[in-house]
Amino acid sequence: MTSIIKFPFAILVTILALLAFSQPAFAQGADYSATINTTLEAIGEAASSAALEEGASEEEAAAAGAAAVSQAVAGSFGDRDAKIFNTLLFLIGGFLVMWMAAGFTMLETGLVRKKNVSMQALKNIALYSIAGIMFWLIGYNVMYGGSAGGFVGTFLPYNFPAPGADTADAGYSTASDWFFQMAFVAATASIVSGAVAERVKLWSFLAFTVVLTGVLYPVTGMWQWGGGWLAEMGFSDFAGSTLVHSVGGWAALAGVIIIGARTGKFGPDGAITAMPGSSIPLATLGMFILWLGWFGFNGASQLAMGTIADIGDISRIFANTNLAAAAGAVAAMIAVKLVYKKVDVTMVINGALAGLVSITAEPLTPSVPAALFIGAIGGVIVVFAIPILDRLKLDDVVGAIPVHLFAGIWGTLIVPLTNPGTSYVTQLIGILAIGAFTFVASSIVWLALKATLGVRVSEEDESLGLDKAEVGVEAYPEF
Amino acid sequence: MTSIIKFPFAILVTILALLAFSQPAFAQGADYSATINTTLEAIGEAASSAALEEGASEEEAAAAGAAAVSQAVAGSFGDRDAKIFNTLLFLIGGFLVMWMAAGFTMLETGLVRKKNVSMQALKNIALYSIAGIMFWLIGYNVMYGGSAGGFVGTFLPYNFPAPGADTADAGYSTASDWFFQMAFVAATASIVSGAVAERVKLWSFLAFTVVLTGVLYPVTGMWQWGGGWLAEMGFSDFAGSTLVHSVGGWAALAGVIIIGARTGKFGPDGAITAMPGSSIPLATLGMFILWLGWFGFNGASQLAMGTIADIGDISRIFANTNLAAAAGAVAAMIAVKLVYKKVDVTMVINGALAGLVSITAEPLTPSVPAALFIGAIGGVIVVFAIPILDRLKLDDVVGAIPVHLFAGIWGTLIVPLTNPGTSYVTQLIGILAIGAFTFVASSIVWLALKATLGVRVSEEDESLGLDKAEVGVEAYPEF
Amino acid sequence: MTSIIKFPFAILVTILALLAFSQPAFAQGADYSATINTTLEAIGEAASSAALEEGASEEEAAAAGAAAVSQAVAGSFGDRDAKIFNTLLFLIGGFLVMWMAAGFTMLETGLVRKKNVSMQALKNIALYSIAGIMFWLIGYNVMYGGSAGGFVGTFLPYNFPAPGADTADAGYSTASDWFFQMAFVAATASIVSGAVAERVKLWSFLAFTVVLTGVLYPVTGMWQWGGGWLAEMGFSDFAGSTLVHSVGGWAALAGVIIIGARTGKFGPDGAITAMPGSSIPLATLGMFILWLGWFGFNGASQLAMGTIADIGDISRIFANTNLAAAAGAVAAMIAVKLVYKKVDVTMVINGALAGLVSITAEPLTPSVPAALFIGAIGGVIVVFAIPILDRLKLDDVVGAIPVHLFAGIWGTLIVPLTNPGTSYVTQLIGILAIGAFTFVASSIVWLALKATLGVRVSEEDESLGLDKAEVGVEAYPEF
Amino acid sequence: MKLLIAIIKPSRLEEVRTALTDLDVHGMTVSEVKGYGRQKGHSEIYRGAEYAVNFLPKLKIEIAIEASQLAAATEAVREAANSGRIGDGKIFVLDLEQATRIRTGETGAAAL
Amino acid sequence: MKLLIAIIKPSRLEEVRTALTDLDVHGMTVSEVKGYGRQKGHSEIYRGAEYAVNFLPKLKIEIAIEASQLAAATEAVREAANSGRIGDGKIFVLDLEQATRIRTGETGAAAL
Amino acid sequence: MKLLIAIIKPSRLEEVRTALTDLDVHGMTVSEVKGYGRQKGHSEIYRGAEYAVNFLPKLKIEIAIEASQLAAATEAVREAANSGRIGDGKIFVLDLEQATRIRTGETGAAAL
Ligand SMILES: Nc1ncnc2c1ncn2[C@@H]1O[C@H](COP(=O)(O)OP(=O)(O)O)[C@@H](O)[C@H]1O
Ligand SMILES: Nc1ncnc2c1ncn2[C@@H]1O[C@H](COP(=O)(O)OP(=O)(O)O)[C@@H](O)[C@H]1O
Ligand SMILES: Nc1ncnc2c1ncn2[C@@H]1O[C@H](COP(=O)(O)OP(=O)(O)O)[C@@H](O)[C@H]1O
Repeated sequence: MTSIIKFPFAILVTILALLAFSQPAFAQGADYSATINTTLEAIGEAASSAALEEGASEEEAAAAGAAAVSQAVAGSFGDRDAKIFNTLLFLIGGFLVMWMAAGFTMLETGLVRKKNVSMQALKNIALYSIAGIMFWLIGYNVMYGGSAGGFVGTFLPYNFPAPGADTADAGYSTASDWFFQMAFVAATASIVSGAVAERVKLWSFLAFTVVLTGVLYPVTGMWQWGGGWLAEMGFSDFAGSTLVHSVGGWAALAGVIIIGARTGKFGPDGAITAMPGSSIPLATLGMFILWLGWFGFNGASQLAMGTIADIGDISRIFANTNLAAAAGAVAAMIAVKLVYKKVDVTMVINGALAGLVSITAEPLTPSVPAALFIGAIGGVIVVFAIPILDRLKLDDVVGAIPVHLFAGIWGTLIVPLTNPGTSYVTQLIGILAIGAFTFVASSIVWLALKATLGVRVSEEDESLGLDKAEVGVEAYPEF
Repeated sequence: MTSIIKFPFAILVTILALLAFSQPAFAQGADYSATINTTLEAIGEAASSAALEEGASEEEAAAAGAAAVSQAVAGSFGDRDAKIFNTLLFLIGGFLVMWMAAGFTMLETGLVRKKNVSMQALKNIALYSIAGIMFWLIGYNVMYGGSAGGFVGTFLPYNFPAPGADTADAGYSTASDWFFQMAFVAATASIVSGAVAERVKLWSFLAFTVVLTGVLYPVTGMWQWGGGWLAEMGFSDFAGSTLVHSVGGWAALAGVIIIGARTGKFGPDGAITAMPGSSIPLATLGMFILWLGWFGFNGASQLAMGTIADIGDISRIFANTNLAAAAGAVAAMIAVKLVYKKVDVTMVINGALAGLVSITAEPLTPSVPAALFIGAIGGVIVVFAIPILDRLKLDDVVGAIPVHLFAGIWGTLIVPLTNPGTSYVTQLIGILAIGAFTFVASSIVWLALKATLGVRVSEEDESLGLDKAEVGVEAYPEF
Repeated sequence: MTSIIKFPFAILVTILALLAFSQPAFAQGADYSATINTTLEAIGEAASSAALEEGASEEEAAAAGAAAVSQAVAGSFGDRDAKIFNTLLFLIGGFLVMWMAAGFTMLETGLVRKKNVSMQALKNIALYSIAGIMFWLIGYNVMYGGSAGGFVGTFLPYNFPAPGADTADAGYSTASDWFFQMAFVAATASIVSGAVAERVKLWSFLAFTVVLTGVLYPVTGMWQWGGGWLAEMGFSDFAGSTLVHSVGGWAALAGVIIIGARTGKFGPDGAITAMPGSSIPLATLGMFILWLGWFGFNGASQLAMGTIADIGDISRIFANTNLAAAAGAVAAMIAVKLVYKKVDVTMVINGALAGLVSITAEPLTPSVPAALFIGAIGGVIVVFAIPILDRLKLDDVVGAIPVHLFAGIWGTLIVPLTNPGTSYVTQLIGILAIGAFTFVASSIVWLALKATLGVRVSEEDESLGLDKAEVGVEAYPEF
Repeated sequence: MKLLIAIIKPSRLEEVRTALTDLDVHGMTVSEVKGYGRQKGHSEIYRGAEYAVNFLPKLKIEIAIEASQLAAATEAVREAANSGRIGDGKIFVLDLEQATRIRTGETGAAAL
Repeated sequence: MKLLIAIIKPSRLEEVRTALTDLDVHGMTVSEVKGYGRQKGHSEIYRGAEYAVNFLPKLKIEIAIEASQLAAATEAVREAANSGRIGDGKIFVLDLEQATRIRTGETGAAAL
Repeated sequence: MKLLIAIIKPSRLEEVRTALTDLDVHGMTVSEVKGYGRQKGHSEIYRGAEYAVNFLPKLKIEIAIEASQLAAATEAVREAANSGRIGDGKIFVLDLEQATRIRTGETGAAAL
């Protein structure tokens, strides 16, 4: 029936085509036009019928049909697909960064002593959970709900569009962005957890985590990624050498100072007691998990993969991230060998992680040799920084401060080497501003906790081990 | 040459354009139309030449050309891309759910005693392998090869299209769907494995796995996801709180009852012997793996990501899934602290998992507060259910029944709170029907095994440990 | 304003439409055409304005507009999206294969004795790092920088396009391909690491890794995947049963022979000392990580997912890969049970891995029964090969030679069973050529190292354990 | 005073502890050991290679008691640890010259 | 010669070792043990089930010394291990009939 | 009866076991210990901090034998455990007052 009514139109098209094409091409040309029209008509009719069935008026149906045809012809699936790709990037990147929570847990349970392993596991589960809840409750809006050039967003919960209602006008779906950003916050809290391990009180640590993930991280995050004053000034921190890693490092440093060292760590006459970690394989596993997760951390910080240029950049970021980590590991290995003769594997683990932190501020612009250089310096930094911290009687159990704070500063400072749009001065201002805020604010929170809940367990509990004292479950029970 | 023959057509188009556009727009308009035609012609010619080269007749070639043009104009790359996206969703979701096999393995090897760890590893490798083979051999067709409103599919192996021949008419490739669904079956079998650990006979357990993954799970799966009678009745279970988790839980409960408790677990005067797990870090790792895998479990159960609405929903599911788990962990942590003073980390692990199971029946419609509520109740359920099971002398080694059965029921029951298209009565019917079938059928299988192979190892082997008795390899050998 | 000037055109279109459609369809048809034109015009104008703003001449602007319209109409987002999909495949596949580095680490740390665990972790971190650096420095160009039918590429570093500059002309972004290929090289080095564990000198092993990943693997890789002489001859190795696994196996075999067995492994009268691995759960975790990574290994070796046919094939590869592994595990389990009565889980782990290696040469063409058959034979091979190697006094700590070399040969040889485009003779030639080259070249390198650095630690260090002797950190320190 | 050293099967610890508590012996020290005697080890297979498991896991219990309690304690341990199967273990008795409680400095029977 | 067996709290090892070194006692053997005495265990909760932790971790130190050193060594250990809290441990002394250094075959005091 | 306690290097266990079996001594108990004597520990570096490893891993072997076997057993252990290097260990001999086989209740030499 419909083929009959289309007849006159087909005739017209055929005549036009006859004028335009030679015989073989003609046959095809004619067919093409007819097919195009048939197809477009079908699309339009399908859309308008669907609209009618859903109870739309005739006009609305006609509009829906027109929109569908327009979308088809204008190739706007390109736009649809770009938005899907962008969202997919956040989801994949997000689950990779979420997986880093397991990486920190393995790294830290491997590097604390046997008697504090269950506690370290518990703290990491709890902090990841709290980070998610707090970043929904206020964090996201503190970070992204502010005005351009500002200092802080709004203290409101964050809402996602209703099911089926997300139109991805920002270029990606709302919830995928939240998910991806949330995983970053959790990483920051994990950094603190490792540094203050083996003596901090469980509930004080969790209280600190609430403030860190709900307020401290989001505030400095707002300054840059939330479009605040640092962003306006031209500070550059691609995936968070400073915004994530140094922030975690500063908060950890404040904690380490205020909580104090583990009992027995530093002897009276400058003696340092080594307190070897309980499981090297788990620490190594943790490092590999973090390394894997970092592809999400840096790669998805490109924030878009709906164009060939974007996914090309993501690929470049993957390669640079991997090579900086490799350089960090190799450089640390060589430095340890030269300085200490034996190759302490925990230093190499820290070296790889420092390589990763170093490249995070700018994983895109460096050439491969530059990425190798940036990562290698990061690796060397930790080898020398770890004993220095010890000499300063700062007891950082897993090396979080050298890896995340020092390498984070290094990575942020060196951005202008490869990224011409940045300046060393602005980088320094950003580092100092974020460092000062986070260190001071963290110190206040730690001191407030010290004055109220108390921040460290009793000496007896510490010597017994937190697993027995606070968790009640030994990590590796014997007979 | 071809530019010459298009001349008359271009003239006509130019005239039409002259009427329609002002001068600057005209030039472009004219170019556009010509370009469009050139492009379409090239596409059509390329397709028909290709067809000719492959030995097609002239008519076939013309048809191929027409189809290519039609596809191009109608934006059917949108359709192609949607199908690729859908398939990709299944593949990514599938490998994430496959990875849950490692999660269950770590959780269970961490929670059994040292002397049964190798056996638990062996059983998990074997069950994942068997689940794959059985779900190909009959399971998939038992589940998806039935008729609408029916009770069971066909008992036939499943075939994939030949290489290159899959046209994804269902919206996704056939094998990707199989792969994704297969990983779910394996999860069900893992649930049983944890509950009956430390005393079940290896080969009896494997025999049960064969029936569970080949028949039991697929049958109740057919009722709902296979389009059977429950689906027609309006039962709702988005990603399987009931179809996967409760089914595993019921099968485990039947096993726990029929196999009996571990020797020494329950003393004569109501005394309960704690049998602490061998490795808290591995149990924690298992939980994180499961948490990660759950993004595939729930997210890819959206079954499509080829539209902005679909990927927006997947994003929402990711966020809700994560937050329900977080709430489960935090709620369990607080409940444990209040009830027992020390914070047993294994309870918190179970709490997070219960949060995940609870949200699985409906991860899309809940708002964030609702998701937090649903997950938190799940977390609290396990804290109270675990000692109750002990008092009932039901010996569930890893807490599989509270986590998967109880939280699974809770999650399924609460769906109507946020999903208006569902009813509490229908949810209850579904829970009861699936529970009754699975519990009865599982009991029959366990009893049959008890009467033939025997279901539990000798008391001597149990006291020696299954690793020495049946595996011959200690998990952590000493000097 | 623009709506006014489009008026005459709309009238013409309306008249044509009047001739063609009945009333309700007419309204829609008319709208469609107008919408199409409006949309196309907008696209064209946007592109040309953009070009003008960037300082292009009017002609260039017009051309840009025309190109944009042409792209929209011709659906060339299909092309863009295909390239994004292909690149995404490499990135996802790449991170999954990268993750295999953790799998090998866990497998190997689990299967060596407690006193050598830290060393095994260290070696695996170092080899992954070195593989990345060497494959950038020369490896990639040795492998892919040669001419068709040739024997070796060029010894030059590899460069990626500048940020934003990758146009993915090859169908995918340059760096994504490098990343994916790099992860394969690392896998090869991991294979060697496991076989020669517990007695090889750290720095000699690393020196061997430099040559293996920079030269040996890339050279034989060039012959096939680099388009060299084997490829021209018709050799077929889809994802590297021979190119990756056997190459690793041959290099390992040379090492095992030249380095010699662990002290005490083989007694004077043919006695074999069992040296049980330190952690079965970690070995099992390693297997699951490898299994997961293999979906990237085989799946992404399809090299494209921008068409429905490609992603359909990838899905098929996922299913076949999974089922071959399952068959390998189950077959090994049954074989071990029949031969040895107890079910040694380390044999089942090796069986699953052998199933994976076996299907790697051709994961696409086999039907499910064929995939099961190929995997099962692989699983059986290891069960019998492991004790045979022992009898030959070849001390392969983790079973790397049976799993990767023997099953790799089997998988490559059996390709013609399901892939009609291949021949047994050519497969054999490829296996022999690559084997001969790798074995001889590896032997030369090992012998050179033996003559210079020395390849094994002192007997005292071996008995003390490499952790204490060379790493200085015990894996599981006690009080 | 005497030092009673019992080598027992790991699964019997609870029984032995209870039996001694009933006897008013309120202290003991336990360690994990491996051993063999009449109950020889057996052979196991690991990755296809047969190997002798010469040593089986046992617990060693050390109990310092007054000489007067010796007979009763020996008997109590024997009964509690006896499963009637080979490998049940041994009880060795040494003379204990001196005992001191670290905290208080008490010595002799008072220190036990 | 005497064999001095001390059961101490794990955290006191370093102090004891130093104290003995100061006394010119240059050898000892340590093992991980669990025990109870006056210091009873306590109850813990695991997955909601209360259970008794009867044994607490201790270290056992064995030191072979000449009889003449006994008093001084006992006192040194006692002082170093004493935290004044319950569970500090015990010192047992056995008569050591014979001692041999494996490497040289020296016996008696020369072997210590 | 005598209780022979040998502290040996872990790698020498098999040799010692074989030597004793050849002497018709068919029982022993082994535990993991750490110790030092002439062979002092050494210093290691962990994360840049030097620390003393005072204790080295050894095995402690306890063998209950008839007095008549003492000389032969001591010699056998000495030979089997002797690598000629520092740290080879010690053999201590205590008087064993009484031995009981738990399973049968046999005492004295019959219980060994
Ligand atoms: N002569 C011995 N010296 C030291 N310990 C011994 C001796 N004989 C047996 N034991 C210890 O006693 C344990 C049980 O001895 P066994 O002879 O197997 O049991 P049974 O007395 O029931 O025959 C052994 O595993 C070993 O630890
Ligand atoms: N009668 C005993 N026999 C063997 N070991 C004992 C005895 N009494 C105590 N011990 C060991 O000494 C440790 C400390 O003893 P305890 O009585 O708790 O301390 P305190 O002497 O301070 O009261 C115990 O854990 C146990 O290992
Ligand atoms: N005085 C002692 N008391 C107890 N154990 C000792 C004593 N001296 C040595 N040992 C044990 O014997 C082991 C070997 O002793 P050492 O003196 O190092 O060897 P050598 O006899 O070859 O010089 C030590 O590690 C320690 O366990």
